[in-house]
Amino acid sequence: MEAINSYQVKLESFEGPLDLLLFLIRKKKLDIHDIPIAVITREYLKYLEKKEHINLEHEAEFLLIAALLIYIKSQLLLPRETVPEEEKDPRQDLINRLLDYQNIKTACSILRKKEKDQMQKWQRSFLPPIPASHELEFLEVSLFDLAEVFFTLMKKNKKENVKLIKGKEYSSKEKTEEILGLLKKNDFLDFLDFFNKHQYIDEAMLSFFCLLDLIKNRIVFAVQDTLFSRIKVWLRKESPA
Amino acid sequence: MNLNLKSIIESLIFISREPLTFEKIKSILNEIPDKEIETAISDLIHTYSSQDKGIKITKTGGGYLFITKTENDKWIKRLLNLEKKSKLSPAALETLSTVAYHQPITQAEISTLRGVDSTHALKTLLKKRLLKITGRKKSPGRPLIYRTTNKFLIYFGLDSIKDLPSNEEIEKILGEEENSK
Amino acid sequence: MNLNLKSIIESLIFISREPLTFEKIKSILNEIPDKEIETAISDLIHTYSSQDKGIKITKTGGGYLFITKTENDKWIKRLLNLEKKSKLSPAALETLSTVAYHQPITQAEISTLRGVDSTHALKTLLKKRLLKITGRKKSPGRPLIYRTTNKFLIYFGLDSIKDLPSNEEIEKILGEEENSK
Repeated sequence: MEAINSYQVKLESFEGPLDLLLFLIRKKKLDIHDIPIAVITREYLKYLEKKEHINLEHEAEFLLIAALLIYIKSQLLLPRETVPEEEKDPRQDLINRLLDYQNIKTACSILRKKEKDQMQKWQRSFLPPIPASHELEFLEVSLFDLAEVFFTLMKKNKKENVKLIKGKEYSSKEKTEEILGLLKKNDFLDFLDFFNKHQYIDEAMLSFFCLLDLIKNRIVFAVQDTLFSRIKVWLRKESPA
Repeated sequence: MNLNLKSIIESLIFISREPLTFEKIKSILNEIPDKEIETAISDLIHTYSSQDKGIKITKTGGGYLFITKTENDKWIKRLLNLEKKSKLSPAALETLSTVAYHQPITQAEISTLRGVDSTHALKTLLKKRLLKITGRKKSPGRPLIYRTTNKFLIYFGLDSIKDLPSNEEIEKILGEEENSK
Repeated sequence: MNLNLKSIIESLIFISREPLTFEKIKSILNEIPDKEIETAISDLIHTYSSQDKGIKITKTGGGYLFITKTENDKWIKRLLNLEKKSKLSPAALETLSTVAYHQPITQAEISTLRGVDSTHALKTLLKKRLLKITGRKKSPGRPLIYRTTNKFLIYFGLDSIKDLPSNEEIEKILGEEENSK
């Protein structure tokens, strides 16, 4: 008789429920192509019961397979009056998954050997001395790099409060009229204040260009008292309305 | 033309940080017949194949690369002051192997095949550039799809994806395990 | 001791980031008489001294170092140019990603988003045909508008620009790290 504590392996040492199932199938010397569901379910549950409590976040997957096993078992036990010939074996999906998983697992063991072998071979990670010293780093990029770079940039910009929202179109005519309206109302405009009031960078830039146009066309004039002091914009009184 | 092809190719493979492909060699040495380049490469590999050499040329990731001799590993570690290179975690290796055999594949498919959520392992592998995202699947939700990279091949010393352990190899191992029960 | 000194030293010089000094070699191979090390080094240098070799060992900066043969410089430059052409710099990648997610976009907008002038990166990307100019914006100065090309989509395996990974998808992949910090 096999005692329960002959399984000295902890749940954590399995990569997942399929790993545990494969282990049990081997342990019990079962045929993977024809799994006795009752046996494997009992073994599997026995294994889970040994855990004092299941960490739902990390071990929910183990419970999911437990539920699946119980479901398959109940399907097999259902009395049927007529058994359609080509009816699918309820175990088949699980068996296929286990076979796929077994292949992956075996490939892993081969790859692990190759990894070990490769680790004893060293390649240079640096560029040896070369004639032309124009070295810049050049990369091979994938979609992930592209997206990661962009969203990292956006996060940085968010901190610095740079915004650029697409979709809204500002016409320079409207903007010019807005500026002239403000000038008529307020006598003068603090250039920097006005610029900073804009929520979106493209609108701010548009305002900037409109102001430049107004200055160029001698409709307004800008005055800076001393270097680095604030720039004030005034409407030229003699300008045509 | 009076070029010392073997010498040139030796310099090129030496200077390249990643496996130098035949196509690249060809495009650098334009108008040299394939045959001559091939001969020069195999001559070169032969020169380095002696037991006495501390470095060799290997074909990996679709190209040629200089690497050190396995037996000298111990001394290199002393030089670089390294204990050991770090292995992939079991979860990362399993995820990598899943992608390798089932690519192109989505995250959900990987998790189904492994029976566990694979987000964290995927991140590690993307960061190590052993996996890459290469577009979206044409299915509902249009999930992102993953593939192995050239760095994956080099990491395991494979020349191409065809060099992955074959079904026969896998079955042979499974058979042996069966018998050893 | 039965070491293949010559082979070990060859591996060490190859893998060393800087000229490998005699003292360093000696400290790695402790208890080997100076005389034997000296012989191995000079043997090794001799092996590489033939006119036919594309690489040789030189003594420089107080140590030993592999360098390529001067006569092959021309070919090495071709290789480096080729690699430059087929790959992106970090600045180009950042610019490309900005255009990809914000197109249609002007140069000034790109520079604002990146916080640095992007003229050079834009030029590179236009040359690589990953970006194209598709007109001018109807705003003062009528700046040029940039968009990604079809080649861009093919390169990244996308059907359309709408298939670019979303912020949520990238966050999901990268997220775990932040939580575990």
